[in-house]
Amino acid sequence: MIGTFAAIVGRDVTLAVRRGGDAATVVAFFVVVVTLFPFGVGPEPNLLARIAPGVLWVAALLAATLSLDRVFRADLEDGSLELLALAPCPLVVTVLAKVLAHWLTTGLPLLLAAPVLAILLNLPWDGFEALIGALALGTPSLSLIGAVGAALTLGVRRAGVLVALLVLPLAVPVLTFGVAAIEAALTGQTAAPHLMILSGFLLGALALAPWAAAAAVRLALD
Amino acid sequence: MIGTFAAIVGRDVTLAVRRGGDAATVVAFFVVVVTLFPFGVGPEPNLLARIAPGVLWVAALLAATLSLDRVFRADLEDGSLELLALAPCPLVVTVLAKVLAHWLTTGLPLLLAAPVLAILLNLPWDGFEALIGALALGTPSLSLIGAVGAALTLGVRRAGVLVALLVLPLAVPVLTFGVAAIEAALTGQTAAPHLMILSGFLLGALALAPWAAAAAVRLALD
Amino acid sequence: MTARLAVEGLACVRGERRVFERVDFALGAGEALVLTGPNGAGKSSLLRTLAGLIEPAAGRIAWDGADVAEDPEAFRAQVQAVFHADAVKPVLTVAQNLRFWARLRGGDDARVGRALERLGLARLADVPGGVLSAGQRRRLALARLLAAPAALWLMDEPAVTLDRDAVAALGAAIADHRAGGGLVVVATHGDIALADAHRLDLGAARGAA
Amino acid sequence: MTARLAVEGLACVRGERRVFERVDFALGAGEALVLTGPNGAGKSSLLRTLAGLIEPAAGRIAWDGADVAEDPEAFRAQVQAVFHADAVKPVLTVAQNLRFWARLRGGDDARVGRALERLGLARLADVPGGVLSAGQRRRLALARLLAAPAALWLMDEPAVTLDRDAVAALGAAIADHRAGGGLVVVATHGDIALADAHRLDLGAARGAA
Amino acid sequence: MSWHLLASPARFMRYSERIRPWASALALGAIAIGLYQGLFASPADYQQGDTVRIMYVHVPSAWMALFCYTAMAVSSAGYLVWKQPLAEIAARATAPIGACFTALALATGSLWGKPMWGTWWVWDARLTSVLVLLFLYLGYMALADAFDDPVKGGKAASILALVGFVNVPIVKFSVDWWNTLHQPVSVARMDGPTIDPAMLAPLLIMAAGFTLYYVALVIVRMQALVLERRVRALQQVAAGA
Ligand code: HEM
Ligand SMILES: Nc1ncnc2c1ncn2[C@@H]1O[C@H](COP(=O)(O)OP(=O)(O)OP(=O)(O)O)[C@@H](O)[C@H]1O
Ligand SMILES: Nc1ncnc2c1ncn2[C@@H]1O[C@H](COP(=O)(O)OP(=O)(O)OP(=O)(O)O)[C@@H](O)[C@H]1O
Ligand SMILES: [Mg+2]
Ligand SMILES: [Mg+2]
Repeated sequence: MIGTFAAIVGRDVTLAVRRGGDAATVVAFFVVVVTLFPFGVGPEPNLLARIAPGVLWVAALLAATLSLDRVFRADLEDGSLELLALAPCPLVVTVLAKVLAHWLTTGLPLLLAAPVLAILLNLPWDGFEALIGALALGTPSLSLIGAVGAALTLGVRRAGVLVALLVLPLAVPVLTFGVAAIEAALTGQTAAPHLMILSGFLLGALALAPWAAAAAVRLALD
Repeated sequence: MIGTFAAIVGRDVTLAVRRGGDAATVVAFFVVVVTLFPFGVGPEPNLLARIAPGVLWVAALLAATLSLDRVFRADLEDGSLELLALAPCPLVVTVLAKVLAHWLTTGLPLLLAAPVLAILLNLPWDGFEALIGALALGTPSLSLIGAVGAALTLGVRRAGVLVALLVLPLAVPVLTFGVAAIEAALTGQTAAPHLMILSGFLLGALALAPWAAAAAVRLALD
Repeated sequence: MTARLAVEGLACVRGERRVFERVDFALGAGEALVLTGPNGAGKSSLLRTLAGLIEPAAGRIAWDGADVAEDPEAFRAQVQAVFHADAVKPVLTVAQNLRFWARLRGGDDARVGRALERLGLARLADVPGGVLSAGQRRRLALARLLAAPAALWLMDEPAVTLDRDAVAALGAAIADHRAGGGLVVVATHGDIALADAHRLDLGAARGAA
Repeated sequence: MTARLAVEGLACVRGERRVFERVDFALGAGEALVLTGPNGAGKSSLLRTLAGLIEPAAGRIAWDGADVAEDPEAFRAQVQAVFHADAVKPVLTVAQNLRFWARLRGGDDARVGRALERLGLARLADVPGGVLSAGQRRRLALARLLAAPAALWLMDEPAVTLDRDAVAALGAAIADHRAGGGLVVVATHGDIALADAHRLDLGAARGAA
Repeated sequence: MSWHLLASPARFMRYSERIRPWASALALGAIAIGLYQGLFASPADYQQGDTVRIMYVHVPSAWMALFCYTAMAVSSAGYLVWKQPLAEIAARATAPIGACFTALALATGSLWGKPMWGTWWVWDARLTSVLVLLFLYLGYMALADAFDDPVKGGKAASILALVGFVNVPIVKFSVDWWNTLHQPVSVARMDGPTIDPAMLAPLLIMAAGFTLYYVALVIVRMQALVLERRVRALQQVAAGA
């Protein structure tokens, strides 16, 4: 089972890196979204600093939402998903492996890029620790929630709107607390309670999302 | 040729509406991106008004960039693109039809949604006219530029980064002048010169982009 | 009878690899060419080259005596093709799928109806493409040929996944097309038989192994 | 010889439509079942039901006497399948594609090498999946069966787009598999012949027309 | 209520037809009395004046919004675990009703917010989570209808209903977990309600009325869905499929 898990993670990461369409895009996308803001909003340092946490989080959320759809769908369309579902390991494990691969190719690069971008946006130093902590806890939740939305809409005609409609309500709490953590740190308070909530959210998502996503994938293969 | 053009536009619009993956998503996406900002940045009306033009434009740019990829790619993968290339009309016409369909299902809805979202973001009334004018001129350019990027990356391995690298430098001028137009209007100046530049840009894109995209599509079909 | 389609010294390179070279043949009205050869011999590549999707590395393709490279659009108006991929959109119904391709080449709705009828898809006309079985999808791809007029049919293993009835329907359609002066180039591994067709074996030179 | 795979009263509903019902059969070690029927008869649906991808609307599937619904993972460890889609990733090489599927079911690299050899793909091992011809892609899909052990093979029109050599290789592989006690269920329109196989005709009841 | 009691759609049709008129009549009565008492008979608030009367609609509809989602999640679980088709029908029937109650709570809340907080809307935890609740209802309905195959749609939507249930406690406890503009719980408290009995009575009557209204409405919608399903089955037979 661990072998299977590793094999799937390895393959999905390789595919994402090779295809580029998913992995590098996400960082590129993230970087671009964030760098677009100085163009869009104007280069005033104070204003940028003020909106930095929000911009970083919204960009992360978008990057996560926009990329998971393809992971399942490409495998559905070329027949790989049915073979994965036939592998002698529970589908939840497969889903979890895919989520991990997704996080490794979106959440992690994002986490690495975030500090650089935060400098670009003039985020004060006080906020960096909270930013990284919040992203580290929040991005896996986004991958997990995204997987549920992506899987649920695999069998659907009007997939696009639905994914957004399904995933974003669930992701909003992550966004709010992620931002709250950074802003608490910026105003000299402690970010700990917000990070605690994010951890709780992550644990909850970890416990629920893979099952929901696996059930939804089965449904799509019917 | 006009029949062919109309047929392709009609089909692509239908597909986008049916599949949702492209059309309604874009609006949903746009709405969501924009509504995420109050969550992310905090609900201060003045701050929101200040960043409104930038947010609207960045969201529009993202919606355009993220959606055209699928139009060509889906047709490539299921064999439709080669049949389209075999149709007895120049491939440029086909590409142009696809771009128009893309604009109708992304740019136009976006244009319609923008005023509503601008209200949500507290954009002062003075900016509305310029906002709509700038989007009306800017979004077709984005569709055109996006088409080149999407077509170029059809046959390429590491597509993702490339699209971002190719498209965004070209799109940044649209963004800057689009925002500048709105801000000019907000500060009581005239938006006209900025809108002129956007028109010039659109004409340039219209003259160049379809040829580049058509050549790139041919390359991918080889 | 003069040749409508004439191919001389055609060569094809894909990904820096020479797939075939020095291919010559000529087809007059009503004639058919069957392409054979092992997997990877270049049958699909040849068909795609004829369709103008792949640029020939050497040689020329002439239609009614004129090099097709000179007026590719005019040539394309004469050609219909069925390749390996079925080009069926899952969200459009069978009829909508077919109607689009027909419209693109000047076919009308009556013709679309007859094409569906002929390939046994009439009852499925309002079913979304996504629920078709493999053979039904292939039938729909073949129906495209009947839904709009064209002088030259290029077919890449058209009989794949078809049942016996459908293969018979396909055979009859090809025969009718030829009787009306149409040309056919078919790549096949032998699951479809054509009356007095020319044959071109792309040779075991560079098989799959 | 007791039946390893026993199916009783199986029925399948897709999209509120009954595709087949009351399907019964039993296969012992080394036995093969050939599914026939017109396009849309339900061959693929039956194979997918056997694989556990479609939940049966009625009836049961038993492996070695135990209902497979009770321990689906254990049953899946016994099954390998080739459906219509080839599941070849264009950006991975042939060997990488195959190695992944092998690893997923406990096959090793030596086995992968032998499988490629046997289906005539050894020379293409380092070529990306995206440049394969249709038949080469199908060969790769079939190589999956040989790259990891499994008692039951489910094959949906495996010979589609294969050339004569590949069909022969496939026939030999199936014969070997059966000689080793393996079971096979194949859906086909007749392009592949199996020695003394059972047959199940899914009937013309609801053909495509 | 045990699902086994009403397990078969036929039996459901019979029993529900008996309950429906009673539920409708009682709902109308309770709402009429509640509205009269709330709008005319009860005292105005010493701080808020007459605007407090929005409460008699706002609070019960907010409660119903939560109640309906809970009912939907429970039915969905029943469907996924026990494969009880009626449970899925109940969930489907509940969704739009719950969405309406949520929208009503949002609308009345906004109306109330303008005089009380000086703004229609703030992005605080309570309001945001209620908005998320509305999106979840909409997502459920959209997903259930998006499939060509209603059975698949029902299953997918049930999964979503269960996942989305995490939002319910968030709505409920948001006022305790975060300090917001919205006022904290004053009725359903451990240490007894902190609200004047003259206001509490009409509030509870309205709540009862809303609940009965829900029961009546959900029965009607469930009956319609059952019939729709029968029609489809007959059509299928007629089509010879
Ligand atoms: C759009 C804005 C609003 C929304 C979405 C909203 C939502 C809710 C919800 C969901 C509840 C039920 C809580 C529970 O059961 O624990 C509730 C209760 C209540 N709301 Fe609002 N509300 C809004 C605005 C307001 C305003 C402006 C006021 C008055 C200042 C108000 C006063 C109350 C009161 C008094 C309760 C009853 C609390 C209790 O006794 O449990 N709400 N609201
Ligand atoms: N997802 C689906 N929803 C509804 N109906 C479906 C679905 N998939 C297939 N069908 C229908 O079920 C029937 C059986 O399809 P199936 O693919 O099993 O046929 P088949 O025997 O494999 O045909 P072929 O020889 O063409 O491959 C067909 O009529 C098809 O239209
Ligand atoms: N895009 C490509 N780039 C490089 N090589 C390619 C490309 N497409 C195909 N090839 C190679 O060209 C050769 C010919 O492929 P082609 O598809 O024409 O064969 P085919 O005769 O149609 O085979 P089949 O019977 O399997 O369909 C194959 O060896 C294949 O690997
Ligand atoms: Mg081929
Ligand atoms: Mg089939």
